[in-house]
Amino acid sequence: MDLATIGNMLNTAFVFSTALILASLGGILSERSGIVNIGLEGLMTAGAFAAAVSAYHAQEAGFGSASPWIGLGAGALFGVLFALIHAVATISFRADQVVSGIVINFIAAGSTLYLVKLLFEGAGETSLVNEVFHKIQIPVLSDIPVLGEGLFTAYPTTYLALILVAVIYYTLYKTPFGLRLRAVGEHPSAADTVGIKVLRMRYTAVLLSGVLAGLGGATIALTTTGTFSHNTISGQGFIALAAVIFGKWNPLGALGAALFFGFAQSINNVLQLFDFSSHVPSEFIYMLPYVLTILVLVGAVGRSKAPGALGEPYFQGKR
Amino acid sequence: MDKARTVVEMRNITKRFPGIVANDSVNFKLSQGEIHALLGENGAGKSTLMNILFGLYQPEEGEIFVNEQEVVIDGPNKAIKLGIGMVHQHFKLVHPFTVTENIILGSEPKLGFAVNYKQAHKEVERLSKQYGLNVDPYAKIDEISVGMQQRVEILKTLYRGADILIFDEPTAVLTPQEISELLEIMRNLVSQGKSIVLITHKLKEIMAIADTVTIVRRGKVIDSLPVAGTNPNQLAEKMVGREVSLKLDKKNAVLGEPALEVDRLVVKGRQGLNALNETSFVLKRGEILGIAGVEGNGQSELIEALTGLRPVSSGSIKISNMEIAGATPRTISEAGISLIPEDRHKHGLVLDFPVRENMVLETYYTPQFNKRGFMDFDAIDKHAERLVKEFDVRTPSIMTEARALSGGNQQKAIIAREVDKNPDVLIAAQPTRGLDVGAIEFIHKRLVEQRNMGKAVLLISYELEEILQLSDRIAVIYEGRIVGEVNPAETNDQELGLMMTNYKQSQGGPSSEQTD
Amino acid sequence: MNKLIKAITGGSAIVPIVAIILGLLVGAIIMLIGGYDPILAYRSLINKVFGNPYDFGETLTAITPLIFTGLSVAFAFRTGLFNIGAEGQYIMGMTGATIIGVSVHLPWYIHAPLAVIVGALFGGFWGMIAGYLKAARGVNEVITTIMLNWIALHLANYIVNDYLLEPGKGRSYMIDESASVTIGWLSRLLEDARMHWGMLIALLAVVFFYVFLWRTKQGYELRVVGHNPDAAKYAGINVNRGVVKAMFISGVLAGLAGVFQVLGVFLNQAVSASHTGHGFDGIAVALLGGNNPVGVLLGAILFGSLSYGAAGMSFGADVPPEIIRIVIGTVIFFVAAPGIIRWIIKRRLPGKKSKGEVI
Amino acid sequence: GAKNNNTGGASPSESASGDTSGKDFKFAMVTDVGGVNDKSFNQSAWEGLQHLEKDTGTKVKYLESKEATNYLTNINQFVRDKYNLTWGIGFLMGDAVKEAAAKNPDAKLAIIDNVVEAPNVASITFAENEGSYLVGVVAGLTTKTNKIGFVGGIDIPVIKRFELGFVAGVKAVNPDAKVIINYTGAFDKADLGKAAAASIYNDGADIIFHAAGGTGNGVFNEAKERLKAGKKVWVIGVDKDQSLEFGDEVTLTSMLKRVDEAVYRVSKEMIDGKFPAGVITTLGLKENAVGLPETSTKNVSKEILDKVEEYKAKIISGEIKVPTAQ
Ligand SMILES: Nc1ncnc2c1ncn2[C@@H]1O[C@H](COP(=O)(O)OP(=O)(O)OP(=O)(O)O)[C@@H](O)[C@H]1O
Ligand SMILES: Nc1ncnc2c1ncn2[C@@H]1O[C@H](COP(=O)(O)OP(=O)(O)OP(=O)(O)O)[C@@H](O)[C@H]1O
Ligand SMILES: [Mg+2]
Ligand SMILES: [Mg+2]
Repeated sequence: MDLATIGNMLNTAFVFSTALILASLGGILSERSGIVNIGLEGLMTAGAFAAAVSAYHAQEAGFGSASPWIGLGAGALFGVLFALIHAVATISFRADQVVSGIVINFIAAGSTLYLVKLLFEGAGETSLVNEVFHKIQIPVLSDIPVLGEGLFTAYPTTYLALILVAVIYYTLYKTPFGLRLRAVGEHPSAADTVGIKVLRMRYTAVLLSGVLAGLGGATIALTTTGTFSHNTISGQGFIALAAVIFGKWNPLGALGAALFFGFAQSINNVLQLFDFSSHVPSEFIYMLPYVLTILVLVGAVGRSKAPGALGEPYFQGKR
Repeated sequence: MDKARTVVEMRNITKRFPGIVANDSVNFKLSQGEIHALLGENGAGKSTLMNILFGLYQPEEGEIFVNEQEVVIDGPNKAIKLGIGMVHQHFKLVHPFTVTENIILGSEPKLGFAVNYKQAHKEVERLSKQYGLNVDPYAKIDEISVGMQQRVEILKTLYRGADILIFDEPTAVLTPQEISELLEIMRNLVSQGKSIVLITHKLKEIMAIADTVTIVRRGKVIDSLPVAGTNPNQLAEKMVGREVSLKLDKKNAVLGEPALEVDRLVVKGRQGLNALNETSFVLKRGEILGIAGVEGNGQSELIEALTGLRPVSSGSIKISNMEIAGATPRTISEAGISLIPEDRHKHGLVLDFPVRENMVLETYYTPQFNKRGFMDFDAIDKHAERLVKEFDVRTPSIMTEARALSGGNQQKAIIAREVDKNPDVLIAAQPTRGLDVGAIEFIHKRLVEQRNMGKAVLLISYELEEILQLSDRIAVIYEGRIVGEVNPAETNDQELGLMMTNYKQSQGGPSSEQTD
Repeated sequence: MNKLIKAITGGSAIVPIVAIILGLLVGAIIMLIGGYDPILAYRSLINKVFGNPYDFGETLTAITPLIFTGLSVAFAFRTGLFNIGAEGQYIMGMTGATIIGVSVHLPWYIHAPLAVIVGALFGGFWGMIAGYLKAARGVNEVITTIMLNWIALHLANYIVNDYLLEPGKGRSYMIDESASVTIGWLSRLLEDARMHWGMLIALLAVVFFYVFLWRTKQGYELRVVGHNPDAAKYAGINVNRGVVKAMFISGVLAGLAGVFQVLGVFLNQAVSASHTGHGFDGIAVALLGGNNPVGVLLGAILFGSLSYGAAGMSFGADVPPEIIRIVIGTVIFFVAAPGIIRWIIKRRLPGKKSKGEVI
Repeated sequence: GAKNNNTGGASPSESASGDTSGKDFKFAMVTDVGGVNDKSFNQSAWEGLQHLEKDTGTKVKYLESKEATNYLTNINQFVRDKYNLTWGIGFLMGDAVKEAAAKNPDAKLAIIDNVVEAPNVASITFAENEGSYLVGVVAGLTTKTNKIGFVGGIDIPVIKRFELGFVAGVKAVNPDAKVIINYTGAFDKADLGKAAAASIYNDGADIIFHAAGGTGNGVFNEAKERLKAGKKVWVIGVDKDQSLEFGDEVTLTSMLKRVDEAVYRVSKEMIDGKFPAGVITTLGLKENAVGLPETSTKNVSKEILDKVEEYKAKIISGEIKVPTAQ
């Protein structure tokens, strides 16, 4: 395997990873505040849907290369909308958080497809968006061997995701907001007794997770598929959730986990370039990313500790 | 002292919870510069009243005045603004955070967008010095002792500029040394102009430090009087509504065969270091052996090793001559060890299960309760009903979830279960933590009763008073070793306290062992 | 009625009933927005489910796997585990049944039971992997079960493709007649709907769930492990073994769903590009049923009927069937957040004093 | 009023005149989980029926299957509702069509891409290998790098026919060219298609032929992206003339598979009373059911297209035997 291949693998890995990074950041914010977010899949679905639809309409209305950005914004917005359902149910009405997340997945899957059918005259898929994101090369840096191809030739959304990792890491660990957010997820009544508005923090976190997961879904529609259909999002939300846990609820950890998943995915394409791959049943190649993930989990990570109050509704006077 | 100003006045406070009036038209007055004790049984409504003052609960009726101004305290934020701080019964600390992070949480000094940790650390250090609290601002809560955690709680209130401090059962979790240090800190605080409400079940502390005491029973104020003119027996009686014997009558011990022999036991602790270092002792039938020691000197590991929850590195544990070191919890339980665990919620009960299922936690599989793999609920119910009656466990029914029982009754349920197993050795770890005098009396009687029946009782407690009162013999544990053995009749808490910190007579001085 | 449901599920019937009504209402509103006729749609749905013997029978066929996967997820929940892997265990169940159904030849009284048992064991084994990894290595079962779902999909395809494939068919050979568990007379009675013994077994599984968990020693142990592993350890219960056992049983239940799809419905196993969704739907069913066996049964009936009826809506009223997922989602939502329903009821019936909120 | 999502959408080609003898007929089709708007196979079939509706005034309808258990129940929905002809669209429908046909001897059914031997079923298969051979010829003669890619959906007999025909075509004209084969394992996952295409192009290929349904959309997306970045690569589309959807800049040509024609024709025969019940029809180059679209002239040179015609004639005459799945 030569260096160029490794560069290409990295590049493909980033394409897969971008959405996972964004969504898992969303998962981290929500879960750090104490709200389980198994609805990432649904939030991504909502984001992908809104992105495909609005980018398409923006493109038709002549917004040109601004269209994917409009799509991205719409994706975030739609993600928030669904996250709001989750927030109201779990925070205000103290519904079981897992249940609510599953409901989000259900409603997102059903309603987006329904809307697609309404908006596109019965079609099960949105029309193709031609104005999608394109990879940009960072001058100079993209000439570095391996890394240039692997890292510095990427979609703007990939850079956005990486920047957000840094921003969220900084926010969580360096700012008062982050300190408070983590406190709320670890020990809400401790936060409450020092005057932090627990419910408001949780709302903020869950809505932000809608933004991020929505962005994650949107990147898939705006970089790889160019459309939205019933399985544009099929399992990525769950993989992102795995990345949250795998990454120990830490943005950098989740980044690593997401890149790992992306890398494992790209390996199977690279393997198929080699002649020996025709002797390996293709099913084993498809399995590879998932098997690798389990092996890494078993070998390296071990027990990860969730935020202390994850999954527990909070109300004043709770003991 | 001249006529002190009233800093807090609560008038006719009523607070109802479903099915209970937690505060019934309560009047309460706190004067500037005083330590005001609040005394009452479990569930009397003390915490509720103070939670109202701190804005955690809203009363249905009544008014609150702070510094002679009528106020509505609609949340902790408001209370903090009014200069009220509270150290809660269950600490409100975020464990993965550092001391500083916990203290500044909610009112962080800023530098641009970021928290200004440098300034924060400095401020924490300054306050810590000013009030003699001696905390390490950089330590994680997980890594510091309970006493230190409490000081962090105190610092939290001071950092927010509180003048009125509420302590909810602050000594329930402390060692004797820590308690005397805390009392010192409280005196210090008062001398610097603070006013303090102290909730406690320990009459001795009230006598030692409080100026005024208000007694609450079933949500009602029974009396409020200066401490100077009263005595413990009078207080206990007012509180429970009947006479309570604070002294335990205990016949002399009739010693029998050795029931538990621990020989050069070595056990690794959580960090992988040896938590028990060749610990040896012998426990005979018919005696109560008290293990005295500062928390964290191997007591938890000892309990876990004795019950099979922690692997044994070397050494031996024998029960009536049967080696049980490294055996499974079940083998050990069947060999005749029962445990009243330290943490009743963690090890003692399945809170989501009804009482009846909790009553057979270790015996569910025996032929008595199990027929060919099926639970015999008729037998289980009968058994549970009997225990509930015999041990006066106050529960609406045996089908009630354990979670709904008060702490005292949860503890009684556990004791009922463990004693009923008819063990040779009964290990009681912190059996009365957080319980009121009435409940303590009940439990102490039961332990002595077991000993009188010829059982061996191992009492592990951080409360010297309890150890001194119950034990026939006291072994002091320090850094995983038994460093001395004393006769309770011939010692006092001063001497014990020094042994526990392993200070030879020559050393002395304030303890500093916590700050490493 | 309310009393009966209360007795069975330990909860009030008001919340689920109001939740279902609200769910259908939300569905109707969305249909109206889309320009469809909700009354016609629901009439078509009901017609599809109850309109004739065939569709009624097929509705039962649709409900059956959901009972199993719902029980599977609920069982794991009850023992403190979140099994997202019912999907993979379902696939492995199919595979085990197919292997036996296709590649061995035995008299029916051995063949069919053997196929059922092997399929169930396959599912159980697949669940056990996640249980073992959790017990031995502390790996979160949520991640492993997600990964195992995908591995199962591809592994099953490999087994079918390389060992069981009927050339040119894209699926395994048909299973032997002797391995099938179809009920011929019932199918004939119901106009050739695909009826099979799995439906009866599903009901038995409901009973098993209840008896095992609340009446047996092992069930007691698993519940202690689920609710308080520390107490379990102290009580002498092997927590790790409990976790493995719980995942095994959960996997067996999900596996049985797959087993009966093969032995009773398809009579073969197709190479499949994606998940069927039965396992994921099992999560919804479990939640709908409050992780309670009878609740799961009722939840599966509701879920299965609505899903099957959706095709009728599509046929009779041209409504996109996706609407039904919105309805189901909404129903679960309201079941899960009873606070909202109480709030609504309180607004509606201010005279009636609502009982204090449980906290 | 209520929208009808099953109708509408005009068919562009041919006139709307035709006879109106279809008025009393009801035709239906059942898709697999792909749905009728998959931009290839199912959509093509539905266009065929819509076209028929337009021409003859017949009633047409479809149901999408949500999962495999629905295949049979959906078909039965139509059969029980006395539809004159019910189509099972796609290989996966085989068993369901067979079952329905056996249980309802009076009903008429038809299936695409699979063979169901029953007296009341018309089976339509395509010689995809023949058409793929021709696009293989185009690819073999067009490649500049001597590396060509093939992206398949799932490794099943139908898709294998595409692969084998394509490779044979390439080798026939360019024995040195290497064909990289990648099966993505899915027909509806554009992201997998895109990643597969990326690694193949990265490896130096300049043309990719996809037979992967919706997954293939990803192949086009990757090609378009490379084009934007200034790297010229080609895609050969499948089933329909995909240059119409994805543009001429990246679409070299497409391997047409006229499912719409087949559906239209057989349905029409039913109206005319000539339904080929029990007959297995294989549609290949001879029937013009597979092949290249007219738009190919835009990107494929005259010489190459002549070569294609040459090979086409040889295949039709039987001089060349195109390999098919084992
Ligand atoms: N959050 C709550 N929900 C319902 N009831 C409550 C709640 N908090 C307190 N109560 C009730 O109010 C009564 C008073 O409780 P409170 O905690 O004030 O007692 P306490 O005097 O502090 O007892 P202890 O000495 O055990 O701490 C309790 O008996 C309990 O029944
Ligand atoms: N969340 C709650 N909901 C309803 N009742 C409660 C709740 N928490 C406590 N109670 C009631 O409060 C009463 C006393 O409980 P409480 O926790 O104050 O006991 P306690 O003796 O203070 O225990 P501990 O000292 O261990 O905290 C119990 O009778 C219980 O029914
Ligand atoms: Mg208490
Ligand atoms: Mg209290």
